[in-house]
Amino acid sequence: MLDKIGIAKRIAQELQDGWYVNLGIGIPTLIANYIPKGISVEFQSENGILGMGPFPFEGEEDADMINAGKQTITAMPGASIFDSATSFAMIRGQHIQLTVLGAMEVSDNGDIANWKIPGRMVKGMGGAMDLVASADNIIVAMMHTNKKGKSKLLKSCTLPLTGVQCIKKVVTNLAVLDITPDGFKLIERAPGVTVEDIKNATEGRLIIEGDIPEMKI
Amino acid sequence: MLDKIGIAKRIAQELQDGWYVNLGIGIPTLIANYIPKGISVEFQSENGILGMGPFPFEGEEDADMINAGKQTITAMPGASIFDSATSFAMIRGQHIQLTVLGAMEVSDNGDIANWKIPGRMVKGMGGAMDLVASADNIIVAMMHTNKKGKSKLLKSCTLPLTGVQCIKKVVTNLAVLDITPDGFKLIERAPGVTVEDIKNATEGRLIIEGDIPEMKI
Amino acid sequence: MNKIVSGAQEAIRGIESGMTLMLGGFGLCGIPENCISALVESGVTELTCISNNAGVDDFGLGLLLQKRQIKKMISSYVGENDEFERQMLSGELEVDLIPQGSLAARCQAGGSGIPAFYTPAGFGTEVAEGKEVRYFNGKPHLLEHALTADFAIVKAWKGDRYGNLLFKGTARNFNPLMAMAGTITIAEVEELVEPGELDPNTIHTPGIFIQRIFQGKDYEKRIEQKTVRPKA
Amino acid sequence: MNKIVSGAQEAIRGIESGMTLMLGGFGLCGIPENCISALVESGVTELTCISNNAGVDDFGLGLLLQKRQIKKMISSYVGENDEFERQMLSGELEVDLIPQGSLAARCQAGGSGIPAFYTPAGFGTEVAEGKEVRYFNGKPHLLEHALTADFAIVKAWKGDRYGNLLFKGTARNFNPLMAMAGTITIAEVEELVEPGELDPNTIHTPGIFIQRIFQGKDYEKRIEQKTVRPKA
Repeated sequence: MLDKIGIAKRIAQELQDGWYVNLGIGIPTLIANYIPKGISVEFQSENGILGMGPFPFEGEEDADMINAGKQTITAMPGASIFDSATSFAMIRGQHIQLTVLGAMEVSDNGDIANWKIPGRMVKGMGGAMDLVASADNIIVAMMHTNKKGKSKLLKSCTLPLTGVQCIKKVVTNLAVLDITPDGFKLIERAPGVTVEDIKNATEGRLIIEGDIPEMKI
Repeated sequence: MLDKIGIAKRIAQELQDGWYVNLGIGIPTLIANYIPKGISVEFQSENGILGMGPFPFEGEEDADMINAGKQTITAMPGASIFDSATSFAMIRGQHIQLTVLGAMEVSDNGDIANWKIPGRMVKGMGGAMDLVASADNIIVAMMHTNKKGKSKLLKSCTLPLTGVQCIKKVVTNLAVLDITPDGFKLIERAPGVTVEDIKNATEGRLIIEGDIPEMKI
Repeated sequence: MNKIVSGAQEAIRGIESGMTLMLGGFGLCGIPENCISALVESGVTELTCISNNAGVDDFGLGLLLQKRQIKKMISSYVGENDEFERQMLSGELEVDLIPQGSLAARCQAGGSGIPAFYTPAGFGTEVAEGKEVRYFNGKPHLLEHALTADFAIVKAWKGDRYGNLLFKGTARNFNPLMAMAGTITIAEVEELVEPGELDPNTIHTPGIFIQRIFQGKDYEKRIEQKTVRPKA
Repeated sequence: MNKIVSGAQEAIRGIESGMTLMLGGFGLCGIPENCISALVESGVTELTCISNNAGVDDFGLGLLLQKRQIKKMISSYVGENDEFERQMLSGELEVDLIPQGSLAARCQAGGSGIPAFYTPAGFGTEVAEGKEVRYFNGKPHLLEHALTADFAIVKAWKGDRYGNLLFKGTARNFNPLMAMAGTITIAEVEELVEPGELDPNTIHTPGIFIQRIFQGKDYEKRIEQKTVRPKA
């Protein structure tokens, strides 16, 4: 089974040289720490920066330099800064090659719910609805089950949706799954996880074809 | 009767302190030479500059600094340069207080035709359709009659339209006229021009109320 | 042209209870601190505030929430803020949540004379309720309308008396978009400079969009999530 | 990231007959001179060219017109150009004339994932023929669709290998908008600089919109209407 860092490491393997990437808050943010050697990617943050670098050194943080998670950041050489309309032009115009975000639920037709739980304080969707409605290549990074042990990979989402039929791939603590017209297609197992474990933790339609390899992290 | 410079001088009297102004090619361009003393206005050119200054001195012209008429220009202190989408955002968003442009025909309900003569080479509307559809305050600067002596102030335009019900005021070599729901309302006569002269040169509905003063140029 | 006013108090003159305001900023980054303070002092109420976020309990728009001066928030993400939550759950505060990219585009459209446009964001979600759906290239889109405001209030780094503005870093965010969309737009800047000091070629907001400008003071520029790495 | 190609010939690789191109520039100001020359040499034909203007007889897009490489022009203002006129009147050349502001907004929309928007420009004129009319706030507007291109070709002043661009003066015009709207966007620049030399805060076109970049040579930068005043 993977921990959050394991999930981030596995998704980092999907990165390709020259890609522009938008990472959501939470597990996705960790991916920046595991970029494969020899490739160059640029990170976008939807408040308005491309070419985000690492966090600043203590004492060098600048209140005017933050990411979409409101964290203090730095800019790499080659970075650019722009207004939020231009930022979402990049997103909506499909200039970003990969978007990774967290989710509360994903359905086997690619719907995602990650912004609202009825009865609880609603904080808002931020940029998530724009990201999922626009991106060609969206990976969800999340735990396979919730804190009560219930599957988050469902036949259909129970929570209010963030976007419909938009998710292409899910990477969880248990598995890598592609979303196909016929449901979740199991691609890889996490180390030490059996196909049976994944079946038990997946409520939505699950396609298992042939031997399912174990991830290499 | 006014010449082109006279028309420009008369329209210049309409300028108010703090206004942003877009001047079309031809007579309108001349207005910049006759800004009333003590007021400050800024000229916009729709290719993408605000704060246009006078033409450059010989030898100082810069191929990268032109106006919408493709003439070499200079920038005043306080000028700004932007792309053409931002430029038309200013126009469409009604941030420009006055637009002055030439016309082939104006009708008594405020329609304007100034871009196309059937059977002749069509050069295009450039920014004229955006300007007339958007601006709140549009003055047409033109001769009252065409080269054949026919009125250019008509009941309805005969040429393909540039915009409908958009012109507020016309300043010609003969008169200043406001466009009202009831037609052209005569406001001022050009020096030496009689109301009768204006009647004879105006095909559209003409409203004459009380004494019509002579322009002060 | 001289758009300089003496300070925040003069800048907000004309803002009345019941009006709609746009306020620039993302989180606490690039927010018009001086004008927010002046609004608190002014006591105007029943405001509709269009702002990507709603501040924190004791800073930014949170200050106006504390005084119950806001009737409605139009935002993409809120609730770093207990008082906000309390007012929302009790029904004292109306909240209209809008996808962030749509919010940005709607402000820009409002300033650009584009009354409406189609965007894919929100299709199939509750954001789509009551909105026209239309397919382009086989993909569903929602019709979204422009947003404008009686007053837009933005914060810039540098500005001149023509109203030309330069923002710093990611404090740019929504500021240039909202600057376009106010019937009256107020800019507070960290530094007023002489006309010509800002390179015309790299001005972010041309002065035409700004009606009032002043040099603010005592900027706190609070950091919401300080994140650092250890020195090597 | 390194998007640098050796020159115009390599930059235009993949441009084939029948494709749609966007070309930046206003008049002869800010046009991609090097790429236009390379397109003439390449011999591609049946091009649809989206460009605000169509050059003059012996410069700019006029060079492609002379060789009859253009099937259709999509522009707001044309005809500083005898050969253009001849081809248009003879029916050899299709011409689609679009209001300049709509052209700019349609390119920007194309690059921004906005498939369509409403604008007042052209209502009641022949531009409105076949277009949906819709009233907003009592005012009629036309539905206009986004424009995109197989290749967009822009000319900038400075650029770096990430594709970040800075334009100079009014040579900016349509360039940043078209840069957003190409499936592949080529930037030719007067000067390639090292990453970091361009201030991230004042970059006009973020590199994400650019796929290929090179330093052009022998820029003529012809002036169409030289207008000067006498020295005092």
